[in-house]
Amino acid sequence: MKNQIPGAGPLEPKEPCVIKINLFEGPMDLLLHLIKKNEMDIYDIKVAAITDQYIEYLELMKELNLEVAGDYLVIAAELSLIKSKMLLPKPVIEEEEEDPRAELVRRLLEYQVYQDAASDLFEGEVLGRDVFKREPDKGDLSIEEVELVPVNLWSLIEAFREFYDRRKELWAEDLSFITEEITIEEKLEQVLNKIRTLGEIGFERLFTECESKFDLILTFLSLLELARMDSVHIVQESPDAPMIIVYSGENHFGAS
Amino acid sequence: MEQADLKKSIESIIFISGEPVSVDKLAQVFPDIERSDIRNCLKELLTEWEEMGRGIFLANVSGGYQFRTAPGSSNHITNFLKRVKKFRLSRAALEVIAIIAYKQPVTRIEIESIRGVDCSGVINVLLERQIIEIKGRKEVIGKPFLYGTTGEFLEVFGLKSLSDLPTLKEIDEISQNLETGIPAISEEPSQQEEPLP
Amino acid sequence: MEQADLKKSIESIIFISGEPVSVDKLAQVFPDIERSDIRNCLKELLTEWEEMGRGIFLANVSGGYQFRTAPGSSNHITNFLKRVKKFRLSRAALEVIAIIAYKQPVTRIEIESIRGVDCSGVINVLLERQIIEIKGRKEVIGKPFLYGTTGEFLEVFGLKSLSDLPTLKEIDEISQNLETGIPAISEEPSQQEEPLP
Repeated sequence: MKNQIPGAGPLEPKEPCVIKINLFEGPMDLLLHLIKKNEMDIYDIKVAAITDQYIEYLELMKELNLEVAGDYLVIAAELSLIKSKMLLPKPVIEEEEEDPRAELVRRLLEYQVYQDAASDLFEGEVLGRDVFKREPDKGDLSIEEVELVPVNLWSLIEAFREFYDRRKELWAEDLSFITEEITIEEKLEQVLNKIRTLGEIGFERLFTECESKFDLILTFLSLLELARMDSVHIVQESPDAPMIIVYSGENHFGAS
Repeated sequence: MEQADLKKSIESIIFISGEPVSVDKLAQVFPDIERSDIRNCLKELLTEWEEMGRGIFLANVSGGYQFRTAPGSSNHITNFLKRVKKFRLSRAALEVIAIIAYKQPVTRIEIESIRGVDCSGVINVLLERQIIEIKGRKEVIGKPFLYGTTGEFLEVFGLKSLSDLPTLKEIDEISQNLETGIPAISEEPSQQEEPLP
Repeated sequence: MEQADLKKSIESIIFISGEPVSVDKLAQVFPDIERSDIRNCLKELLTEWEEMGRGIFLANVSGGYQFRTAPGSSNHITNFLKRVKKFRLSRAALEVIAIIAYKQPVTRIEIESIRGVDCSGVINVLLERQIIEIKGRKEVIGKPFLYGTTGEFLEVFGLKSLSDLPTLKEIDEISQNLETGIPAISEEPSQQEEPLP
């Protein structure tokens, strides 16, 4: 049974690397698979047997150097707990005590409902697979804009992202890997401290000091956030002059 | 305008658009024509195109009308477009789509608690492909984003509107089953299991 | 393949293409079919579409075949296309909106120095559409206008208030996810792509 993982295929034994693989769509999927394979009634799961098989499967995944996501371990722990509850002698006091399996069964059934819905969705005529639409004629629609995008919040974020990417190339070659983990909050403090110490700093200079793309993004995000919080002001002396970031004298950041 | 001319113009517009064209949009293009007349035209067009059985048909999807290729030719079309079934959605993506479609607006955490796994990667891909979108924020701690499906979702899966989704098996019914279906744990659980040989 | 099926498939392909499709191209898509048969199909299709007299017809142009809108509807089509244009925002506009949303109140010069290009055109369009408005003047030389977002902005982007805007941390998370490129859509397990020893 151990060798029957569908799709796992032959693995080179000398490969030490950890491979992430989607044999199952997660622990719920694996559980449903085991229940079906054992031809169990979902309302009456033999928890002991299923738990053993589930853990056996995880062991196998580890043996094969497959990455076992933490999500699988959470369910393993739940299963073990249910298994032990099932073994406890039932107290006679309460008549209608819930089956320890009930919660898990409910979740499995709910998951199954959506799995079924997903395959139903995919059975119909799917655009781009079964039927195709015609792209609007570029000649007809190119009235003024080069690129048209529908309006939603996502597009706004997306616009921001591309904007970073463009600036990034101007300011920093992607020379270095991330050598240190730094959070946006830490970066924000760093940027604020730098501006506070100097009193003011040129917009471009702030970014030319960035060492990596990651750093650049964080710095930019920090700057936007500081501007939004009024901790800094971005000013110019004249339309042609470079932008200057000026410390506003207020530290709203410290409050949170 | 003659009914026949109106129908022809509507066809032309739907053809040009590519995207589904709603009755509202058509009403703006033909301000002198009653909405009910436009609706009638569209109804007739749907039937006519179906009966003609050509390589193109008129579909009523995502709150609008759109010309699409007839289902039978998909192999030749992918061949023509020189791509191998470009449309690929993983099972994970489909599951997330299904959950969002039925439970919207829904947070990432809610989706993950159903699927039992992290879904942030899948959600980002679906956002990028504009099959789902951010609908707002939930008024709970952390104010997480609420996700919902887009018009693109309806278009891809050929649905007129969300009410066109097949009805889901009721979860309540399931709980009902559970209470009656699961026998309380008896002192001798072996009875419910396979008889001993 | 049946003649009728071939005709349907050819129609689908010409419809999808947009550009005129040549006999050569069709011959590539249908390698098992004689060119003469393809030519016959096309000839019949030309006649059939002409006789049907719909809002779309098949045209033989510049060495290929292309679906086009029937001549009579051109006024309505331009009318329709104008409206499409009205409901879209360009990427440039979105960038300006984004900058204004996060940095407001902000002057034109500030926006331009971030984007590195002249934005006066975009700003005027956004003012006209009432997505942004003039909030006051900045107390610097020249006293430039300060711009901010309007209620219309919130409406267009489906936000309850400005505090609903994604925080920078959230944007950052999304950016990171997008940059690493999520393999969620792929169905094959990664090992299959590894070369055999």
